[in-house]
Amino acid sequence: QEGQVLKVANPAFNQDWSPLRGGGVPYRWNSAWWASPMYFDSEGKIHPYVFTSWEGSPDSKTWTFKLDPKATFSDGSKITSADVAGSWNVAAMPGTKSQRADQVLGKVAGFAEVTGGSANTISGVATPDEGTVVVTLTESDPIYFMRVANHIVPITKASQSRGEDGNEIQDWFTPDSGAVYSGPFKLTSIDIDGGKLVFEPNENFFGPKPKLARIEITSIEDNVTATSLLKSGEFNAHTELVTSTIVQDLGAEFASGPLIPTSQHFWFNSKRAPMDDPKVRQALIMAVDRDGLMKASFPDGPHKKTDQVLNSVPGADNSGFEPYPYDPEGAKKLLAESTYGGPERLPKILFVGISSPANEAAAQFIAEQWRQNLGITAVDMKPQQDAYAGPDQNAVQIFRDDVGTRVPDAASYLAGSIASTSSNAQNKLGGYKNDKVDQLLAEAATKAADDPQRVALAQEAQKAFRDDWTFIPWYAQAMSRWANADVKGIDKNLDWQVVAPWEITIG
Amino acid sequence: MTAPADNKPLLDVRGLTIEIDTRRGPAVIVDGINLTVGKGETVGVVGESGCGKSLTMLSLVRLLPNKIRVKSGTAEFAGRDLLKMSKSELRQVRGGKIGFVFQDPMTSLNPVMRIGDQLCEPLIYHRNMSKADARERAIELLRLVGIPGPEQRIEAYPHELSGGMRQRVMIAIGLACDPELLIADEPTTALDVTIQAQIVDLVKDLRKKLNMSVVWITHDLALIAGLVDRVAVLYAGTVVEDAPVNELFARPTHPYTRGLLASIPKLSDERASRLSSIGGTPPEPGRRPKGCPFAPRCALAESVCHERVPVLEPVAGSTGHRVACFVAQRQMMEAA
Amino acid sequence: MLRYIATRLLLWIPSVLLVMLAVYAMAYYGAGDPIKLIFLRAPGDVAYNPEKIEAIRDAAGLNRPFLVQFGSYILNLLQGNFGNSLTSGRSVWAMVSAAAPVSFKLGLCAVVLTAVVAVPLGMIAAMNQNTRIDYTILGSALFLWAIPAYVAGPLLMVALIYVLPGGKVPYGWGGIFDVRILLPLLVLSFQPIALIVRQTRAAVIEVLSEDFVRTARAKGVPELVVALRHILRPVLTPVVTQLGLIMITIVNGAIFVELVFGLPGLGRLTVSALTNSDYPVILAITLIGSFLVMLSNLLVDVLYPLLDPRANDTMRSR
Amino acid sequence: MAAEPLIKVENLVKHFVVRLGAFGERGATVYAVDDVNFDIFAGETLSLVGESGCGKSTTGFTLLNLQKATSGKVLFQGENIVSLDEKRMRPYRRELQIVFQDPYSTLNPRMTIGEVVGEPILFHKLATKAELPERVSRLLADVGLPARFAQRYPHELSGGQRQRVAIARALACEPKFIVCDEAISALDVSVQAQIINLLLDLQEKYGLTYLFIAHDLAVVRHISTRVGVMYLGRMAELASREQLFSNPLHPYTKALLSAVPEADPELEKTRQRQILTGDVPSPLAPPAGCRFHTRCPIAMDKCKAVVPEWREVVPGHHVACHAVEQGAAG
Amino acid sequence: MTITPVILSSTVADDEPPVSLWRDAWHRLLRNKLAVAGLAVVILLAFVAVFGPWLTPYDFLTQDLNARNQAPSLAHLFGTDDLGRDVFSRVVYGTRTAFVVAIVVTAIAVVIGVALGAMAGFFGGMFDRIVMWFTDMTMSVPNLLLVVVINASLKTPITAWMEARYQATLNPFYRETIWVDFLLVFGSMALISWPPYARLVRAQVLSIRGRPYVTAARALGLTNRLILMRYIVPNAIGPLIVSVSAGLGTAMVLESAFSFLGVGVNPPTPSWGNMISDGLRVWQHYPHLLAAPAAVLGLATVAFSFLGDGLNDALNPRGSK
Ligand SMILES: Nc1ncnc2c1ncn2[C@@H]1O[C@H](COP(=O)(O)OP(=O)(O)OP(=O)(O)O)[C@@H](O)[C@H]1O
Ligand SMILES: Nc1ncnc2c1ncn2[C@@H]1O[C@H](COP(=O)(O)OP(=O)(O)OP(=O)(O)O)[C@@H](O)[C@H]1O
Ligand SMILES: [Mg+2]
Ligand SMILES: [Mg+2]
Repeated sequence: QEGQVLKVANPAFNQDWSPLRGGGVPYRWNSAWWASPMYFDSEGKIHPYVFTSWEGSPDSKTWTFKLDPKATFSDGSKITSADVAGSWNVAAMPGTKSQRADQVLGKVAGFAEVTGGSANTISGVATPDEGTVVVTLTESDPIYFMRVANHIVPITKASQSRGEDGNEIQDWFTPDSGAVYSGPFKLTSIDIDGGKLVFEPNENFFGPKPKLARIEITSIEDNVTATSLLKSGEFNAHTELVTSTIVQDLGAEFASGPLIPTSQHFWFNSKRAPMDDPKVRQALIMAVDRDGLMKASFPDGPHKKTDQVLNSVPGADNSGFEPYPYDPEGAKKLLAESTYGGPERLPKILFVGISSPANEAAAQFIAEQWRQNLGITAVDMKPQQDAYAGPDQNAVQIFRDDVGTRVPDAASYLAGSIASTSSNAQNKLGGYKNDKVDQLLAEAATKAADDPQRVALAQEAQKAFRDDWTFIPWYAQAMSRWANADVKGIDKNLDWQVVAPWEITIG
Repeated sequence: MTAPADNKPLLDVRGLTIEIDTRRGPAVIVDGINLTVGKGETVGVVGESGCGKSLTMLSLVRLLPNKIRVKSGTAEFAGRDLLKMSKSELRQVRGGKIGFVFQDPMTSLNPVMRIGDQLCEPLIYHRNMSKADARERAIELLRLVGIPGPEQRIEAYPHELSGGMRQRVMIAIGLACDPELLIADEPTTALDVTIQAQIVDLVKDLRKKLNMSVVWITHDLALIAGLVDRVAVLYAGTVVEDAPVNELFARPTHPYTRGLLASIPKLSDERASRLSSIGGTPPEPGRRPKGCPFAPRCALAESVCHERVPVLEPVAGSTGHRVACFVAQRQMMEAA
Repeated sequence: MLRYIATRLLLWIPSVLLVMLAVYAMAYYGAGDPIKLIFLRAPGDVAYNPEKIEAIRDAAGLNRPFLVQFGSYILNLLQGNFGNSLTSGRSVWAMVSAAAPVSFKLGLCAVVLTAVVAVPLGMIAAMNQNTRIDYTILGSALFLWAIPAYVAGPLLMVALIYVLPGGKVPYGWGGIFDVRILLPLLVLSFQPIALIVRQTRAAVIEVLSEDFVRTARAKGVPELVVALRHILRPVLTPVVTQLGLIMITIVNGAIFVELVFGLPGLGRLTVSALTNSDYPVILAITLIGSFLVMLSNLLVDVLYPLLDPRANDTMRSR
Repeated sequence: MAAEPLIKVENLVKHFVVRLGAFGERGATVYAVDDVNFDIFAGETLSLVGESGCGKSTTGFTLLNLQKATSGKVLFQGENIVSLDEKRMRPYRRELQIVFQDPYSTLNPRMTIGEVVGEPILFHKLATKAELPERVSRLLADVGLPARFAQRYPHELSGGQRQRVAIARALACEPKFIVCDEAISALDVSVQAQIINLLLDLQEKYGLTYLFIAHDLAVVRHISTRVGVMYLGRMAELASREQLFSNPLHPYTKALLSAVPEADPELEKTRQRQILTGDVPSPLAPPAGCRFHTRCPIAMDKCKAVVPEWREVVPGHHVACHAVEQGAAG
Repeated sequence: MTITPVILSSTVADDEPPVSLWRDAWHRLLRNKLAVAGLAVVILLAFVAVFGPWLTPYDFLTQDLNARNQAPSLAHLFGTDDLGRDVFSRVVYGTRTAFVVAIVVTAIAVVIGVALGAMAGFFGGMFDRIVMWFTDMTMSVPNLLLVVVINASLKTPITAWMEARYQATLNPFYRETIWVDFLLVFGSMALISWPPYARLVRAQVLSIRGRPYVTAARALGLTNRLILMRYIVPNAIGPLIVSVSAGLGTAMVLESAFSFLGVGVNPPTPSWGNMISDGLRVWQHYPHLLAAPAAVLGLATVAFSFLGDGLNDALNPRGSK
């Protein structure tokens, strides 16, 4: 099977392909050209990669990682602990604008100083020798090792990615800059203005030999065009194709994939009238038939309806979360009992984040349910979040957004979505704070990964959150292959990465 | 110069009737005109303003404006009916065999083209001249019609010329290809007498050299007197009198013609004495009276004039003099 | 004439500065914060860390007062430095200088195509007013007119996939002499063609009733020459104006066509810069756009007196 | 003759800059009107005659400030109107009217004749809306057009009819002064006579003043009080009608008069015309000295060099000719 | 002597009504079949825009998830959409949106454009320079940015104000935020779409103001305003009418382009534009979702064009019909 080329359509005209950005569309292809410390497979099992072993101190505050001595960059040079530390340091720099470095390094001592601009290196990362990295955390974290098992901060050659001043070097990752790569493929050409990247196998890759001869990524913003090109076989895969007819267009296989610890909901800003009235919130939730919601938005999958926040992490099943009932009559009564006394005086409700066809369908469905069941007519929906989101914006009642985690762990999932410290709680839930939730999650965080208490506490926290009635649950996200049926070995994991890019074959 | 032997006229218009669409339906503007022009002959056409002179001439080259069309009649030119010619034949005739000088030079010249280019066109398309030759000839033509500084003026736009110059450019265009027939519609109204004389000489000259025939529409009876062989007097879309020029001035027969001649101011007139003019206004197309169209304004009109339409009849006692008037006919007959 | 052109060029400088000030102000006060957007637009698990955002803003100099920022931007600009994109950090000059030629070529080709197709069709229609030819041309033009580019593009694209052997879809940019350009060019020209056909037709009908057309015919000039020399010239003023406007629209961003056919032009860049509030990029695009507007309008204005000598006085400084 | 002229033209100059060459790269100046002086007295008819292109229309235009004069003055009621801008000129517009030489092009193709004629009446509030149709019909009747023509568009008229519409439009303003630029050239003699009668009647009744530009010397002779002869942008001779026709002084005037045709074929055949020979100069490059010298039968050396002075050789008789100066005593 | 009397066309009843250009144009327009058809469609659409919501068989909002994406049938003339809503009802309601957009945007733009363009062309000189300078400047402002910014900065306060009014009065009018969308998005669209009209009109005026009939009008002492209104505009109007009738269609299309960028009419309010952009995503499976709104939009633009071309022909008294 020599000479196979994987042609990928990319839905954005990305101007920035730095692997250190930790987000955006380019991030989805990080595993193709970069190695990570460890990685999860699609079942959520952890695998060594650059790091062959990881070990926490008894208090889980100090972690020691050993590097694979065979690990090399594409020029044959050895991957050393300095490269790991350097990559982490540069990712933490504010100028690098990494979107998720916090998830990997947030608890590492000295990270806040770097990211806040007052230091250049993370003091909590030590490299006692070439093959060892020792990380000191500010608090106990029994699952810290899982947090590095992703491509959020891939391992780059520190001398290339990081400049004298500690900042990322512009365009360091391009072939023109002589960049070396740690992943199975290396970037051989990049035409940002034309929107095209080409990858070829890295002959010095320290893992299995890649089977593809080339990967080509081309920007095709238009979904109809992309669909046509995929259908015609001119392209094989897509970075992320979300259309309402994807199954009809390209087959169920194309969109299929494992569920990942990410879920999508409509979050209520409980600081805003009328959401400040719990009865109104309850009424609004109970007036929505969530089966219908799913039917209106993803009738053919691949996503699954969900009732709760947690999803595809240990403890998500049988969590004890009682689904919100669909009870129009009850809802009506609640609304009448509320301070507003009925739909008439209810302030207008504004949805934001209604930016894709499925979002639109869901929001319209909800609005229509409210109209029919509660008599509410004043509902607005806007696609853009920026003008409304953020701590300083207070005009919005409902945000559509997803929450999730990069580790298969319920406590960290909830910590990132409903704990008062999370960005979700602060920005989308309007500064939501439930002391019980916070306290339960804090306690869970200290438990070991395999401690059943960890899961149980998290489940408790979720139940406590339920009683606040501040979201309309929507769906649990599946990580689609977004590849034609003849593309094999392109399974993706909770890190939204192709698990084993070297396995990809066509036909 | 005598007329050619075969005696067949170059242009023979018979029963030409022109009709216009009005809101109230079609109305006749030109009503069965007969007009012949022999080879080398110059025919003057005079008549009251709005009687259909221009439209008649336009109809000959099939350039009537929208809504106006020839209803019936023939117009044979050198044996071929202009009104039935094919488009390509017609193109050969227009500008080549028949030169045309339009009445309103300002609007008839293309405002966005230099006059030289406009003048070169017939030369290029009928004489197959090269651009340079055509330009030479154009300068020559401008000089012939008396435009000073033709080398420079050839690059002028129409709006940069005086009224008379524009008119002379029109004349030059009409004469460009040495046509067999020149139809000139009030070509010298804007020219001073010296230039007018020059143009008249030029036309006479060409007529002699090329045996060119000319139809000269004008109101300037004085000018006609020295230029044409024959005069047709039009009134309300019909020819009311048709006579050799001397004959017409010596014995104007139709009351309208007489009225016209009487209206000419003489150089010897006193200032501010009232000029005589024909009272009343001519009938409009579609609102013609039943009988002779001139009858309502005619001092001599009798009852028959209001009943029937007179046709052109030879005037007794003269050759080639015809008139369409019951009263005049009778008087002539009585006199004879 | 030269002086006129020079004055226009000189006058353009203050105008473009004003426009840029306005755009800068709009981006600064009106649009979203580009740095915040980087974190807000991403999925929910992205860390929104206010201190970090402030640090980034500080480093990028975005926390300085508005006028200081604008002033330093202009100063840099005067030294030929367009700055870097706030989102990607790339050199704005590199981004824009790659995209502008694509748009420019596209616009030029579309305008030429439009002119070559539409003007003759419009004339033919007018010269056969109210005949079957007229109805056919006008009907087709209206048909094209009724299909907006963003509908025609995808439809044709998909249709071609089924028609062309091997699924060779005309996607991407291969220069102006590449066959792939044909379809986008067509789609881009549909509506302009329709507009110009109608415009030309309307103007020609007007001119046809002028006496000088009659004169031309009386000269026995072939009908084609009558059309080209006598009728076309006076008609061209509105048509050229319209063509200039079309050119501007296309170059300033044939957004849909660029997106659908994957043409890396200014439209695509504009959309991404706008969604990211990446204002150094927006400003650079504005600058180019403004220059183009000025140039195209200047060209059209210089053409007027040639097309219509009676409009001469505009050129004369009084 | 009344002492105070209605209009006083002093050193009026009008030059045009034209562009030559395919792209208008070369410029040239047309000396259309060059230092012209004359007075027009209230109630008189001053006729301007002269070779075509000699600047008569331009004189008319600049006189009324419809084209900006290059220099010089036109005093009307003591005000130099050529220096006025459009706005300050407006009050004078109604009183100073013009009938254009090319009537068709001066008629708005999208206005009916009724509107054309009615517009100034309404605008200058010379009648109420109710009186308007009546007024328009009367004006049309005055110029020999049926009232129904009010509903026609200019393109539906014949050349002569258009010209009469233009006259009616000027008369509609009830002006004091009218420039008649070849106003009756396209009319048949009968209608022409009718119009001339009308003009004379109006003059008599309302003391109208005309600047009458024409080529038909018979008409000029009939209608004018005084006649000016122009040659190539300059005034050659100006005298009372009797003077000019009986005793022309300038050689150009003489040539002009000799060229007048007579409406009599017999006479025409025998008439002796004085043919002008020599180069016809172009206003783009007018000759130095006397502009007529290239064609003048009695040109002297002096004529080639010195511009003849505009002199009143006999009271009321102005002429610009070296030869006349010498012989004026005789 | 034989006299063959020629029968002259008989005199027809006297005294036609007095004509003016506009009345005349109206008559000519009525004789132009295509224009009349266009006019009929426009009137029909206007009627639908006003009374549409009372004419439809279904409510344009009511969803039926059991009847999603149905093909046209007797029950649903244009089928149903992805939420099971009746497309016919939505198209009918969308007429309102389309009309308000088309008319508001075009009207504002044309008024500004014609006024400035005509004056610039007519007065020339410094005034022309300034206006054209200003026009060029306006054309240089990125349209999208302006619309996005206006939308982002003004919409929230206005909506908030309207909501406050509602709370105070309970007048449902203040809940129709669609007006805010129109006001802002299309107001700002209009503010940037006048320059083409200005340039077009100026070009026409430049060529017309040198014509002798304008000089003649000046000689009559007419005011500049009158000259502009009666001499220049009527003669310059041909290309403008074409452009305006095109602009009406363009505005409708632009509206959908803006909903693509998220600043247009927000769901669930239907507009032809957002229905088309939704339909485009699924047209290969549910062609009716694209065909219905696109056909109506097409019909409307064609109708405007017929009317425009017809009007243009009609306003030319020298025209052939
Ligand atoms: N397009 C038209 N529509 C309606 N009537 C017209 C049209 N053209 C000419 N007429 C009318 O037809 C008649 C004849 O016009 P024509 O131009 O032939 O007159 P003419 O004899 O040349 O007059 P003149 O000496 O004044 O030029 C006139 O009464 C005129 O009003
Ligand atoms: N707009 C213009 N641009 C350039 N030259 C012009 C312009 N108008 C007139 N001229 C020139 O000025 C000169 C005088 O023209 P004018 O129209 O005054 O002549 P005129 O005496 O009225 O002649 P005619 O009797 O032929 O009408 C001519 O040479 C003419 O070419
Ligand atoms: Mg005529
Ligand atoms: Mg003149």
